[in-house]
Amino acid sequence: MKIVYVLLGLFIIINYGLLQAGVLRRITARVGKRIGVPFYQPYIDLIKNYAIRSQFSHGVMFYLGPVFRLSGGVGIFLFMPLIFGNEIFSNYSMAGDLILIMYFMFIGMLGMALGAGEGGHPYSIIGITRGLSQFTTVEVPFTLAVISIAIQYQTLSITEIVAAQQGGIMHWTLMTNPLATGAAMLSFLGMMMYAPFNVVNAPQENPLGPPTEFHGTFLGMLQTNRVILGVMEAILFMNLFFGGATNWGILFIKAFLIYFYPVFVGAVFPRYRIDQSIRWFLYLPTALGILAIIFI
Amino acid sequence: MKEIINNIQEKFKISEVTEQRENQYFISVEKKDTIQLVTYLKDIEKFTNFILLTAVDWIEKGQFQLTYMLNHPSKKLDIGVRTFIERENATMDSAHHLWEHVATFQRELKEMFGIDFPGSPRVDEPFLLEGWDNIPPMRRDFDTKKYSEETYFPRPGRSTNDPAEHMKKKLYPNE
Amino acid sequence: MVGPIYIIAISLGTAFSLGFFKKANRNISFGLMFFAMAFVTFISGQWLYAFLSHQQETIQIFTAGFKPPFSISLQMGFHEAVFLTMINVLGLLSAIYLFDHLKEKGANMMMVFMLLFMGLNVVVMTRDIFNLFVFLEISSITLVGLIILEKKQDAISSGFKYLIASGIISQILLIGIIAAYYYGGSLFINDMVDSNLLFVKGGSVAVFLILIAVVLELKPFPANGWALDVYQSATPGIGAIVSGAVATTSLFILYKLLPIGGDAWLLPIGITGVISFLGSNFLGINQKNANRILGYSSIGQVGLLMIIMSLSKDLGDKFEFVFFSILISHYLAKAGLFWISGIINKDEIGQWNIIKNKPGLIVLTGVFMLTLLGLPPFPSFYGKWELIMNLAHSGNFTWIAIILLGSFFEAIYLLRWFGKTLMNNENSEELIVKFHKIFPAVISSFLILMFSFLTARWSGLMSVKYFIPFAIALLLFALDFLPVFIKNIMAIATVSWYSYVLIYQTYIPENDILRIIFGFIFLIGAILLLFPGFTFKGKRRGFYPLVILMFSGLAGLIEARTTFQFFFAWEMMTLASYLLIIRGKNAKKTSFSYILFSMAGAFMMFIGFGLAYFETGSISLNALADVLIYANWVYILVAVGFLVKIASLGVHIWLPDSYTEADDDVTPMISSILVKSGVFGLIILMLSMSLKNAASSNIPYILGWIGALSALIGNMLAIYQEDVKKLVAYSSIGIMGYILFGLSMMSHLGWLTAISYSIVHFLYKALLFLAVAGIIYRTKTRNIYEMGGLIKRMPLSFISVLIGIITLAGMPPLVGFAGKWMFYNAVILKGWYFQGAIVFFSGIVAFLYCFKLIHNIFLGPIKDNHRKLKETSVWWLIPQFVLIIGIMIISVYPKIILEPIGLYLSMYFPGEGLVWAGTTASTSLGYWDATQIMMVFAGMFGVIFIILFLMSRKVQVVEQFNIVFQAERPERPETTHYAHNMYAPYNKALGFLAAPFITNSWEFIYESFHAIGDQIRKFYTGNGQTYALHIVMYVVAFYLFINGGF
Amino acid sequence: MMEKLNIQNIGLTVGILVILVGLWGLLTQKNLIKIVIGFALFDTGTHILMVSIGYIKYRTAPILDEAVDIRNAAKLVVDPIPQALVLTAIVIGLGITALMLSYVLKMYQNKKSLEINNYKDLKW
Amino acid sequence: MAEEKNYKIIQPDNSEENKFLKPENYKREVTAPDGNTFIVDPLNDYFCDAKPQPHAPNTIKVVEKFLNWARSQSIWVLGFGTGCGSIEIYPLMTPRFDAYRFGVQQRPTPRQSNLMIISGYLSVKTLKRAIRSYEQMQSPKFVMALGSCTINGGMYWDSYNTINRLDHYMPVDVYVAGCMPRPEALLAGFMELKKRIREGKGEGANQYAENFDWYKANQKKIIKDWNMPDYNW
Repeated sequence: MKIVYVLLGLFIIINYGLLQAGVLRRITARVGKRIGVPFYQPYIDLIKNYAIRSQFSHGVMFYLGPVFRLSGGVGIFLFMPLIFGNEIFSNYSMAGDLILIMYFMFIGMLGMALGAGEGGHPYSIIGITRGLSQFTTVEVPFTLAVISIAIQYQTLSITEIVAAQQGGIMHWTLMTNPLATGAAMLSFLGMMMYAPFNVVNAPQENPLGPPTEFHGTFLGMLQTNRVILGVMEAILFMNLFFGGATNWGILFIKAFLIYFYPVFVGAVFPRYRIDQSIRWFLYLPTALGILAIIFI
Repeated sequence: MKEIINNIQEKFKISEVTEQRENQYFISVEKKDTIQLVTYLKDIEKFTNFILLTAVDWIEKGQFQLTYMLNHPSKKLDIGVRTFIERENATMDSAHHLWEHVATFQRELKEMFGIDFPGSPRVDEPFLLEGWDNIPPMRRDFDTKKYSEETYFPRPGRSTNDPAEHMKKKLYPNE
Repeated sequence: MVGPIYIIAISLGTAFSLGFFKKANRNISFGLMFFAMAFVTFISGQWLYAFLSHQQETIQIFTAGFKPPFSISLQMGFHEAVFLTMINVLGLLSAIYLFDHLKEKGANMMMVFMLLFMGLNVVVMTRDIFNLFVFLEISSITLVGLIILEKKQDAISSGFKYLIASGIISQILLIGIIAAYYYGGSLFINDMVDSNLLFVKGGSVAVFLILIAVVLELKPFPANGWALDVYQSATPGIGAIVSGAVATTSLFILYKLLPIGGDAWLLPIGITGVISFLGSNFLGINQKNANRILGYSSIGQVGLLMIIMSLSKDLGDKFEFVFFSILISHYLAKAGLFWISGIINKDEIGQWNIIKNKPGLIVLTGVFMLTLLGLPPFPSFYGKWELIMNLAHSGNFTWIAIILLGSFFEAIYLLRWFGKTLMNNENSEELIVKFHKIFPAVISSFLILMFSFLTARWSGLMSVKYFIPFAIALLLFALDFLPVFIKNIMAIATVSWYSYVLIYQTYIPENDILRIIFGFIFLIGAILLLFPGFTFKGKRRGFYPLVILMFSGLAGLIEARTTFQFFFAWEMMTLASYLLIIRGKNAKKTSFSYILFSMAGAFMMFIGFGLAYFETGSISLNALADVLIYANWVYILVAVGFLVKIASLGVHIWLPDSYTEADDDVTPMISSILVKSGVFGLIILMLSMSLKNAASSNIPYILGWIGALSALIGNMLAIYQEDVKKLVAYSSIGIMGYILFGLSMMSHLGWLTAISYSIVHFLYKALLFLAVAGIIYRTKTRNIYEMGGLIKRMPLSFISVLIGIITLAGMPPLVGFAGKWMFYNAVILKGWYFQGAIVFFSGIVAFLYCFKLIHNIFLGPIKDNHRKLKETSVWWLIPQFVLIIGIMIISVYPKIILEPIGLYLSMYFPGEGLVWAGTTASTSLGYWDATQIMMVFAGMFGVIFIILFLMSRKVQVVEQFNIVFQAERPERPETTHYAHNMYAPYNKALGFLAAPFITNSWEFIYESFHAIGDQIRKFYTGNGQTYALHIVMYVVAFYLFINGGF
Repeated sequence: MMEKLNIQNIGLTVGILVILVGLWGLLTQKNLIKIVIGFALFDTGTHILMVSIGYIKYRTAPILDEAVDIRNAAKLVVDPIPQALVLTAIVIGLGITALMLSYVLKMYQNKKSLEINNYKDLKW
Repeated sequence: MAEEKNYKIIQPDNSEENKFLKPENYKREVTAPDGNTFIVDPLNDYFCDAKPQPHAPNTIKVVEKFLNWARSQSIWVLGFGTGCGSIEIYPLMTPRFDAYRFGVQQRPTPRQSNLMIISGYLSVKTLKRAIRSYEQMQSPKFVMALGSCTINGGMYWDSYNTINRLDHYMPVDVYVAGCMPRPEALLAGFMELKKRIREGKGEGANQYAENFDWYKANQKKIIKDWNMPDYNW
């Protein structure tokens, strides 16, 4: 029975993510005074990619890489409680806590890295090395923030963290621990890999980075993962810092707003070089994280 | 400028001096003196800027004419050194040791005219004509139209007009 | 019994009768001399036997029928017998060694040779001081005579210096004797002792002159340039005599005459010894000439023995044991080294690699050098242990520090020398070893081994079972001619038997979780890691005995219940692993730094144990818990020893190169097993000290920081490595820092993390190194950028590495995540947030090198020369897959290891641990259900895979260069593989963290030592006169010191 | 003053002076032969010292002949032990000096030099 | 560490087919780590030498129609500029023309692109790259050709080095005439292309696969140093 609910949740999340992506692209277009794609464009792209007729593979890991990647994304979904107080949409969150989710993100990265690696394109590997390098420091402020809220709530269970934030906006971590929220939200920019931190797959200088060789179904899976992962990371931050959600409506709104924030920043800022962005996360965001631990 | 020409004439056997403009001269020398003269111009007369190296196919004479264009940056003077080389098995001494980018021009001449510059770096590498197995296309005995028609599937029905005539006819059909 | 007087009679008689022989009869004359010496040796041996079997009392022999002081008297007691036997055995062996010399030079030289030993014998026996002087003169004249007969040019000038110096010394002695007679009225030593000469008016001057002469005879630093020149220039055979017989005799003179000075002289003698010991060993560091090094070492050792003599009161009844075990070690080993030096006949130690192809000579050299260093199982080890422990017992920590410092200096040059001996030999010069030259060295090494056993028994510290591994190692050594395959089977069988006995029969019934775990890691791991040995061809000489020694050392660590057993096992393991590492082709330099750091660490540990013994008076390991006053010191000192082994930040520089240069199947052994000895030691230490001891509770905090920084720097360095083994090696530093951090948290969860991580690290690090080694086995290169695309050729190795790095990186669902999860909980519960964040950061940095490892080896385009590679040998794969199975089992069901460890730990840490409900583990912070995660992940992965498979069944498999290359055609795999200097941007951003400042600072220290030594030794000008001046100045300074002039 | 000026004290003083002269020669002279001479002086000084120590006022040499009655010998002769010792010491000193000289000979044969500074091949 | 050469170049014979072989592509005798030697042929060993296969459309008409609609609504253009037309493509993405409205996007890699725009004259050298990129795109794939140069050679009709008819080398779906066509014309071309795709006529990839030999022969007539297996996967 659980599986049915999980699949239902997954279905909702994918659809929500696709719509959100379309809307956000449209908003970004409006920032550039364009009309932009139709809001259903992500659906079409996805369908088209799954409908590509011919495919090739560089080898086993190339074939399995997208599977790993998607497993990573879906895994985060599976272990994340979506709606607070709702048994149905708590997924498999009883199997693990925040730490599990943090480390589950790596599975997807590993899959991507292996798949792209076997693809054999040098630009893929350049992208991967950049992504991993940037990721090392992106995680630092986030970790500090997580430690900070773990101290604050004396728990690592996401459900309990959400529970502790119930009762109005003043109970949100955003209000009770603004430093940690600040640190985490800055590292969120890096996680979502929009500008200024999108040198990983910088299309102009380095065609797409890691997924250069992926096409058709493989690409479709990567896109699916991107949709799920983006939404789930937004939901993770919502759960940790913005009071969670008690029903789907709040979830959609909060997730949208959280997701909107890196897109907005990305639409406005130019891109960092990779060594700049590696270092950037060790300055202000890490400082905030340290303060968050000191002043908890 | 005159002074320089005089200096040159004292030291080299100049067969012809043409004044193109007040600050642009062309002088002709024999093949064997050419590189020497160019070196002299660069080192003594300070024509330190190499502009181009080009060739003209004098098929009737059976000769290529090479022109080395040099520039004096501070005095704003140009000088062109011309020389004739045999068309058959055309070879010329390389001047890449004077300016590195001469090699590029020499590469091009090798590709387009088939003039060899022994010792010039990468002189055998084509810029454009990968896999070319005909005579070099810039030689005048190469019939490009015929080659194109034979090779590139001309689309039937295409007609070629003189643009001026054609536009006149189109725009003012009555005149 | 033959009276000792016959020693003189026979020697003299033979010596003079030798003169009658013609040149033609040299064989006969040599035979006669040899027979005489053998008989003399027999006499002394017979007496020694008599004394040893307690049948004999000390006897006095009166010449001329009068009692002393009216006539010369000889004494034959136990000590005399020992020394005589030593001297005469050396004489006999020297005679054999110098066989062709003596024959060539004829009866003259034989005569001088015999007289020299006769003189030494009498010097030992006599109780009359003037007689002593006379025979001392006779022996030095004969010695110089031997040198002049050598007719070596530089030996002659050094002999002249020797003559001047010994002339001055003998005159001083003579004046002293006269004065003693004048003031004391007797030349009989016993009377002199009894008469308290010191308190007679003017007697102190006499005593001073006599004793200073004796001290000068011992060639104290710095008034010893003359002796060093003789050591350097004389034929090594004579050097052996000087170092073995003459120095021993001089020591005995000091021993005999020291009572004249009484207690007041003990300290000056000790200080003289200290200056000699430290000074000459320090200067030895910079030496390159083999014989001169031996000279320095000889003088150093004599200094040590002088120290021991001066500390005889503190040592109490252990004095004889300590003194003789060190003396005999030195005497045998130094003589042996001189003999080997004579065989090799090369001045520069850099040229000693000529013996590279002579395993026998290498073994002999190794035995002698390690004996000098006091490593187990050689006799000096026990001597040093007793020395340090007894000094500690009486609180003489200054002396301990000095002795260990000097020993460390000695270790530096001896080990560097040993390393040079094993250097690759380019010139193909063939070394001819004559039987009569090697025979004495062989005998002496046998004697060393015999004494090893005897001293071990005598010390009473060792039970017989400790000799089993040595017996097995010796057996394997004896069977070295067998092919690898058989020896490998034997080694595996041995270790299996060992693990059966230890784990199954001992620990499991005792339910001793800690020992079960480490027994498992050490021994089962050993079995697994021995499998790749089957791939080696040929004989692999010397490998298996060392392996057995190393693993039995590790087993000994687990077994140890006393600090002695622990230290013994520790040193044995260190030694064996050093010798294993040094077998690698280019491992000479790095193994040197390994052993130096290890020895320094071991010495620290030694002092720590001593300090504990001083306070508690017990050598039981459990007694460490009772240390209170010096708890911090003991803790730090002992911990440093362990930190060296686990290569914590600051002392890590030995590790990467050692791992890299060791043999490919040795590397997994050290990296996954040997380093765990440090972890085990820390656990033992912390269990006994940190828990019950509030005094030292702040040290784990420092250790925690060290651990966190090690983790960061180790991982940071790993990502820039291009050598695949080095990469994994640096990652070991990181992981070890992680474990150290966990342990130093001193909480239930921290320890659970650390101990479980030790197991996991063992599994995956062995897995990674085996996989890597298997790949190197095929590709024959260690440069990671020269590999690539091997996934198609070696899919099984790929699986190993993949599993390994997933575990290393701590990704769920594999067991590495368990460590990370518990670690988080532990950090937050403990409150070490910032250290925790650093460790976490380093954990992510680990991704970088994990990816580098798997990508550069397996992914990307395959290189041309690897296109036809085969999967690696099955012997590399078997252990890998056993390890993979292990990882998978505990990944699915981590409870099987975590729960027992948790139960065990709750005995020590009653604080919060893991609570198990079904397969879910939880703490007050969070929860985690490995089994469920694994199932969910597997299900999800399967479903997604099936979806993909259904959607894209028809897939064209393409080749390596079917890539989008900006519409160009890739030309070469080398230019298409993005592998070399992969993390250049990261280096640009954070490369300063990987700057080699630690390596540089250690090198600076090392270089400074050399530079200082280089400056100091300049006062040995080589001028005999200056040396004479040194002697005079030394006497004056000594006098001022004695009389409080300073 | 005069009491101090007995033979024994003179012997002792002379002995010490000779020793010092010898030592001085040994340490300062650069010529090998002179060094040997210095050593010999040192040696001789010691011998003088020894003999002087054994001297007892108004007594004769410890040789049992007509002049010395064997029964009163102990009262008549000087302390015989230093005498015996000095004999031995002279022999040994002679041996050492001879050996030194032979060394000097060898060294001179090798390098044709008697300068001690030229024999510094081995150092450090 | 100095790199040791572990291979030996085998000089090719002077036959016609080796005439344009670069030294990098000579066969090599490579020494494996275990000492065995074998020969590596850079022309063939590095590449997959399978021929392209035509891919049948989905048998269910409705599904195929739906998918064709989706393909027409999501046209990903390979960012590959040739000739003077490439400058006309970029304004397409600006607010003035905003081709995104029609589902047109640019992709930097052929693997993910559906449409290749040949934006002007093609020299033989460029044609080689264009064909490689075209072959690296996955079916279904479309080609749009701009300007008279691609139609009949245009002003380069008698050039020794510029092709005259693109459709002899790759199947072209839509020609946009002009010299150069303006972005508006391109938009019109997109509309036309969409129409063709929706009608199920956008089967250029299959056409290429079916007539592969003919196309390849035409290509090889002028590209003499292809130096890899016929189809560049």
